[in-house]
Amino acid sequence: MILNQISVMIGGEAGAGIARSGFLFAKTCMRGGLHVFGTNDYQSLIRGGHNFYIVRADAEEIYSQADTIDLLLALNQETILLHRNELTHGGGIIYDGEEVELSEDEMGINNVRLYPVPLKSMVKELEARPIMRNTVALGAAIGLLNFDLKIFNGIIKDTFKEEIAKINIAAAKMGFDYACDFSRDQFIGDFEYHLKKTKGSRKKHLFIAGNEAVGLGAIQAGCKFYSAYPMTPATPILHFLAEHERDYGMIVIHAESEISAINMVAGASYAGVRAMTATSGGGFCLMTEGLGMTGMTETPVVIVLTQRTGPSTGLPTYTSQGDLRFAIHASQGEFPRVVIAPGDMEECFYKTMEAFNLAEKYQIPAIIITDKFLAESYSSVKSFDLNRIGIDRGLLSTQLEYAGKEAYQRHKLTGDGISLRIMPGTKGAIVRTNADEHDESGYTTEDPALTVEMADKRFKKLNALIKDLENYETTKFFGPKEAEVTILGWGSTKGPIREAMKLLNKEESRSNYLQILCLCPFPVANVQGVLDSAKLTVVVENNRTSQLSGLIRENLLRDVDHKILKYDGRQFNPQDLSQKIQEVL
Amino acid sequence: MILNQISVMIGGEAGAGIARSGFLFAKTCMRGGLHVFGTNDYQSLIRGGHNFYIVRADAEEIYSQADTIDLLLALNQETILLHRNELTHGGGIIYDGEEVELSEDEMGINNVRLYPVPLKSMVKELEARPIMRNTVALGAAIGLLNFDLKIFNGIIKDTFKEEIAKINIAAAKMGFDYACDFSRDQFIGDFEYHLKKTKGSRKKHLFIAGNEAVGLGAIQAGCKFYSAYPMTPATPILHFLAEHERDYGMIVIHAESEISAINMVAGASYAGVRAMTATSGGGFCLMTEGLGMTGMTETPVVIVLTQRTGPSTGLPTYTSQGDLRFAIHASQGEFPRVVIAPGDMEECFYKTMEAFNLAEKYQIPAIIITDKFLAESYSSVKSFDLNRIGIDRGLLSTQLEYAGKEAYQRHKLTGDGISLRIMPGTKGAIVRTNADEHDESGYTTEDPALTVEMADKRFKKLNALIKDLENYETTKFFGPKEAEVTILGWGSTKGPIREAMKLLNKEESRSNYLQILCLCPFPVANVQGVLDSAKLTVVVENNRTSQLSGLIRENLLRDVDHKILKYDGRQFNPQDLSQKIQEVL
Amino acid sequence: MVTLEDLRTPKKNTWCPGCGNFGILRAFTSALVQLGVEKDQVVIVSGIGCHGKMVNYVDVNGFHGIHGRVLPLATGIELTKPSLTVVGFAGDADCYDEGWGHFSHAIRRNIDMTLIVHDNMVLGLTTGQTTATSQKGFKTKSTPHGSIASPLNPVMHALVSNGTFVARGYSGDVKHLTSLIVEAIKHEGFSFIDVFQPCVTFNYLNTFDWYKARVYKLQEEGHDVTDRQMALKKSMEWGERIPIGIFYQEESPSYRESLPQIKDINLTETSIENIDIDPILQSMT
Amino acid sequence: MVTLEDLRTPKKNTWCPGCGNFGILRAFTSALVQLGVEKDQVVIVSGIGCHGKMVNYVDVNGFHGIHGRVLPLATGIELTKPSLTVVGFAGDADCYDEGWGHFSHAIRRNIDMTLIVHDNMVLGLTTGQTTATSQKGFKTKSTPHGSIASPLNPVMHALVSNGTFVARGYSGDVKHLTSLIVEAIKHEGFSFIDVFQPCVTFNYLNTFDWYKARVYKLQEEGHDVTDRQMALKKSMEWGERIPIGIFYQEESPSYRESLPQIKDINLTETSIENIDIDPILQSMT
Ligand SMILES: Cc1ncc(C[n+]2csc(CCOP(=O)(O)OP(=O)(O)O)c2C)c(N)n1
Ligand SMILES: Cc1ncc(C[n+]2csc(CCOP(=O)(O)OP(=O)(O)O)c2C)c(N)n1
Ligand code: SF4
Ligand code: SF4
Ligand SMILES: [Mg+2]
Ligand SMILES: [Mg+2]
Repeated sequence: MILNQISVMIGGEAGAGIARSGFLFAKTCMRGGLHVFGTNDYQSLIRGGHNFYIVRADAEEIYSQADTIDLLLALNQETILLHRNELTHGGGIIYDGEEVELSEDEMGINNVRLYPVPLKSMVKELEARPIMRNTVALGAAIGLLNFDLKIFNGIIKDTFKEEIAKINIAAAKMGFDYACDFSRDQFIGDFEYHLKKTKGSRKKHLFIAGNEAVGLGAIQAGCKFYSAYPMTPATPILHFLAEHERDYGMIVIHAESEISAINMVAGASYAGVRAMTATSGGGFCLMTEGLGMTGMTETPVVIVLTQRTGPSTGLPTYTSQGDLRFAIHASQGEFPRVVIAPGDMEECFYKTMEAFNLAEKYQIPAIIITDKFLAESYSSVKSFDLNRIGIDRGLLSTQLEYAGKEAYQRHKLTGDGISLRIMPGTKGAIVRTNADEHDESGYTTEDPALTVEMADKRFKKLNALIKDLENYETTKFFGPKEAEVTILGWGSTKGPIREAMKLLNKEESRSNYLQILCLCPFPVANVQGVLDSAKLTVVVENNRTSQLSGLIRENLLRDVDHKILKYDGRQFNPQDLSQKIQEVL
Repeated sequence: MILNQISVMIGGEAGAGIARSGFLFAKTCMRGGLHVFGTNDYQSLIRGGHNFYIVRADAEEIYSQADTIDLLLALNQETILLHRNELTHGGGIIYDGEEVELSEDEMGINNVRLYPVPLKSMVKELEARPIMRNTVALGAAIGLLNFDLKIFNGIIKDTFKEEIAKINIAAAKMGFDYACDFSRDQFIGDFEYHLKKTKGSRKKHLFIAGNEAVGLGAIQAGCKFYSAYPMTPATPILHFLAEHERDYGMIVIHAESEISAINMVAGASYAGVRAMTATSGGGFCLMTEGLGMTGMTETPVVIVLTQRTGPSTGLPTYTSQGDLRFAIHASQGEFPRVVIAPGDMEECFYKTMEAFNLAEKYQIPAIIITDKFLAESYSSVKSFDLNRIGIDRGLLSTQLEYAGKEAYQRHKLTGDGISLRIMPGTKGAIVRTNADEHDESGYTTEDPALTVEMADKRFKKLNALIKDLENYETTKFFGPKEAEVTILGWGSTKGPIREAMKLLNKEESRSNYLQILCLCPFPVANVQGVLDSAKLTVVVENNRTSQLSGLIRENLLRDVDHKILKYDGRQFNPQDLSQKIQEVL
Repeated sequence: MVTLEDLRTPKKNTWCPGCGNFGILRAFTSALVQLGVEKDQVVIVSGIGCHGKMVNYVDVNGFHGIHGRVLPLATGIELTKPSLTVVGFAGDADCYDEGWGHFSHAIRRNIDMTLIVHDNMVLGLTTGQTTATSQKGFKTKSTPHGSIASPLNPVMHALVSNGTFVARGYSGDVKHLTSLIVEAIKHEGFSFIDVFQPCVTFNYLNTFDWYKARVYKLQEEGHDVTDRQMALKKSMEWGERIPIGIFYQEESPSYRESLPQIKDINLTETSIENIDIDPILQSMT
Repeated sequence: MVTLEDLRTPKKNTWCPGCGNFGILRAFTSALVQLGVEKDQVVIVSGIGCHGKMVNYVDVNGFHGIHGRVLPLATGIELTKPSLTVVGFAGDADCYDEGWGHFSHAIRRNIDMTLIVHDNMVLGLTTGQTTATSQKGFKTKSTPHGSIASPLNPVMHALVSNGTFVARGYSGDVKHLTSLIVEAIKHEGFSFIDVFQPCVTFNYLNTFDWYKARVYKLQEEGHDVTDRQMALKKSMEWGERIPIGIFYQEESPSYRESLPQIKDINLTETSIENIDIDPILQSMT
């Protein structure tokens, strides 16, 4: 028996509620005390096509999906045809036996258990909508896995309104009973995988997606203005914040374009509140001019760049890490910025909070760079420590009256380049800023000496920022100090890399891993330190040109030994990745 | 006597015709057989403020302005106050003695000759517009320099309509006579600098600005569609092409925005003609999304990025090289492009022609990166060799009927990644392209394997391009093979660097210089070769972070020894630059 | 002469069953058949959204561009190669939100093309958010408390931008829409058709039933298409009765006709070898 | 209470002598004085162009933004801090070309701000090219053979976008313009004033004389500002007689008023310490 260690896939057409089912199942596992990771794969269409959701649950901590499927909930035949080769030996398929006929033979794989359940008929019997087939299948799965239906029912109750909850509970019970009934002799007895509620209940755990964690981080950081234009995979942040805007005194605007969004956000920040926007590549293109304006006017903003597969519209619903250099160099001219890449859901939360602090302390734009895989995957995480990141608004005065002796100057030249920021509307002060080069008071200038002084002022802030970043986690190191190979990565590859390390380091300490969280300014010393003691280095990236390697070359004047790159729009799978790493050893 | 070697500045308010006067004077020198370089300095305003134009003329070949002024034509007192320290010993000032009172004492510099001319009165006498004071001053200058007024008159006749020409000629004669009259005892005899028509007449020479050379290159290359939105310093290209559109069967559209411009250009190119746009930083921001679309759809376009001082609106009328990295990395995802930086007017012409060839041969976007200094400065150049760059449209069929056996596929996978391009409207073929990832026929795909194949296809073209670039001048080497210092630069610094080299290498071979013309893909081998044999390297750039050094670090894993950076919006001056280089020796 | 069969592509259609887009697809292909054009002489341009998939479903030349940029892209094609029939397909977010900056400009230039907007009053492909044409109070995930802004009236804006062919169709009436598209393509100059296109998945308000109960045909009520003032008045009607059909049409030279250098030629067919720039060079000596 | 003297800045004015912008500057500062506002409670936002220099010449809070983005920038400020008086200054190219995509949207949202467009029908600061409002046939360096497109009528578009305060001024009549600005700032919701602003350097056609001979005041001819249909009709007048004044005005809740979370507060004054996200966290367990 394999207890509390499973990878479940739910697959079917778009519009069939696949993601929702995956979500419910995953949460059930989490409430059962397990670690969970959930990720979805969907196409750029609304109905039809092929969608799937992978839930992995484990008693141990897990960081990503697995390569293989132990239990497949197939809502149509296509799902089985597409994924049968991913099934583990001894894995099973729950499917509608009255709609789809399958023999193990036909399946072409040994040792796969087939568990036909009359999904459609049951839904009919219930007089429910066809979408409820999912719930029946989930119930059957819970039965098959010998798991606890009560937990599932509780989640249903928490998620849906009463009426809908009732019908779902009935549907799940139907599937569950079917599996259990049958089970004594065929279903459960037959299936190796079992789930069991563990003692170490994960009460304090959250099941959260990267996008939600970013949104939550923004709320907690006191973001009061969010403006965006929908763009996959950043849109869920808009939805999340719009849902909560009234409870948190925030303005959320669905703007007419990304150009509008970034400018609204700049206006809000100038007025004195924390402000954010989020988008993906095409929208980020349209924001680049506004980005430069925030750099020039020293207006703190947070921009979330949620990458997807490019170039251009590319694969709108698939993942990529192709925009790193673009984020670092976007907009004309030179000005300091930070580019931060969280690697998991917790970092999405904490780093978003940090991004607001850094943006305000240095009066610069802060870019949080994520991607579809991180942004839309869910995982169970320890509930957030709400005191870990304090609020630091830097040199911002929230006084209603200006008390300075000299006339206020928004862009005053100072030792560290940081000028006092006050809000327009403060009595006794005029707050003037300017996208043209300007003097300390914000008046336009074309004077060469002042131009240099002002550029230097802005770059002094970079020096201060670089120093300050020593107090932040700009890199994280995982694994044994000494190892055969040192893996380098940034962003969402973290999960698969950590999983791959589990595999690699099972017997000996073969690998360690440096996660780079701050890509700009580049944490030269930290990376240098690790590279110096590395035996062999390999960069793992979801792009084609290995942009991180380029940054390492540029910043450290050294090359890495190997690159493992994936640019088909899909995230790395742990096993596959560990094999690729093994190959370079 | 200093013969045929002079630096003349004309200064006054905006709107006073300063640039025009400089242009006329420079052209007079050129027709007199001299080499000429002319550059203007103006603010972002239409009237008032302070403008100046520097004309340098020499019997030898020259590449930029000089650091100092030998003769100042001051149309107001401010000009004298601002520039008196730039005057050489023995230099002179022509000014309106009735309007401005100056003593040599007050001037605070020895040995400066004052040549008061009653400009205003003379214009009154002529009943001409005040702007004619320039022409009077020019006439006086020509007299003072003992130069030939007839040449000037010829240029006036070629430039203006009859009536305006007449009054200008009269005004010039008035100034000229005044200088000559007086001259016997005070003016000419007093002034060391003389100009004299040389035998080696520069009949075949053009007086041309960088922008005009780019525009001419586009016309000669067969560009049939140009769309742009005005933005200094790229606007003159729009003016130049609009002026000639009817003569050359070209469509020139002043679009409603840069977003519109780049998309129009993409449409025109898809339809089958060569197409171009030009802009500066802020407009380029707005084009980045369209740029990515051309990369994805393999639509050849030429984009001229005329840099000015950033970030953001910055100093709209001043120069900079701050957008290099942005040009290389703009737009999400990864796709091949070329970024070419001409360094002088001839290269503006030839490289623009080449850019069209490269864009079409590799079906990629080509970016020509210039800056205000190069784009708006004028120089005398040998008339262009119209046969040097042929037209190579690559794999484009202009047949009216498609003769292929199989159905036409716009994005056919081929050995070198280049697919046959045909024009929509070709009988028997359907030309389908797509900013989404697509299959060979241009239909949307989300398939992982095909995604990889298509990305590889696009990057195969990069390999082919890199190989092909060996046939192009991607770098140029100047100076002795062995030298104490090797200067590295790109773009418009070329002129000042070559002038600085003249100074440095007067006695011994102290410096040589590698100009990098192709910044992306980076000409690794060429640069490597030169760096390998360099004793000491210094990068000269008009930016703050030395973006070229970053590229060298990234591409060659080596650092340069020194950087000389200027980011006050002004170009380098030769003397100053040579001193800075000397300092690092 | 093209047939409906010829226009079909092998690409699987991924619109939701019952989506209003099917009506537009049918009307457009029928219009091409009626017009008797050759399929290789038609170019369609689309934005990004459910509507954008048109390029996958009609076997004519096609450029599936980026979100919001149908008009400039199509403008570049049309001017360069006037012999082509150029038709743009945009979404309401595509054209009235992201791409709004181009709308009045393409119209006032009177570019000789047809623009068909799939106006489902929602962002379809991004899973249902509010657009410029969404009704006040419309609730979506981006405006969970209901849309605050008053909806934009595209027909009025087209009229006010001096549109020379301004129409509205309804994808539930394919025959009528087909005839509109035929007229639009025949029209010399910019032809605009805003098409009511029910999004059966995300627009719970503006459904087929909703439209069926409301739309009526201008041309059946003797509307004078040459009276811009009346067209404006008609375009304001919104409520129990909503007009479809041609609001206004006028003959007026298209942009191209004011450009002597391209008036009657395809620029793609002019040679670019041996262009003589000598006259310009001469002026620079 | 602010005086004209208070509003002056040390910055040297660099507009061309005689430029129509001076009239707008005078009218705006006079309006502020008349309104009796405090100068530190006013924010002006400008685009890039000659008009954009307003931020240098009026000593109130100011954000000299980028070209074409006055409206979203001002929207962000207004919503965040409603106690401020927010006035945007845009150019015709700035607002009707580059920034056209924002115009109808800010209006239909009814953002509580004033937009003043320095409509000189030319790109001034880039040395005189054609804009959206340039007359047909207008010759500039970008259209040496004359502008082809029919000019855009901003007043009509504002009306059609459901503008709640739509006016046109003339910078040659400072007194009248001042009164318009006063009314516009007082108006709750989006106030739009298109101002005829002669560019004495580049617009050879629409000069002070040209306007003087044509403009007449709507309010002197008993125009009913509550009649949108009539306003539309008036806005079409172009020729011998061109109306200035308020075309249309209506009371209608501004965007902010539909947002209960900010209705009567400045978000800038709410504390951001110790925000309690526990309810959301709970929902995720
Ligand atoms: C610049 C940019 N922003 C956002 C998106 C994301 N996006 C894809 S489709 C779409 C809009 C869909 O709405 P609509 O244009 O009305 O088309 P529909 O799907 O309703 O046909 C958006 C915003 C994008 N592709 N590009
Ligand atoms: C994105 C962008 N494109 C172009 C420019 C160049 N530019 C500066 S001012 C200006 C337009 C000026 O015209 P208008 O807005 O009418 O203002 P005016 O000078 O007439 O007051 C332009 C296009 C810019 N600054 N930014
Ligand atoms: S989401 Fe709406 S518009 Fe898109 S295909 Fe489905 S029904 Fe049609
Ligand atoms: S160019 Fe025109 S708008 Fe600009 S300052 Fe001069 S007169 Fe005024
Ligand atoms: Mg839509
Ligand atoms: Mg203007």
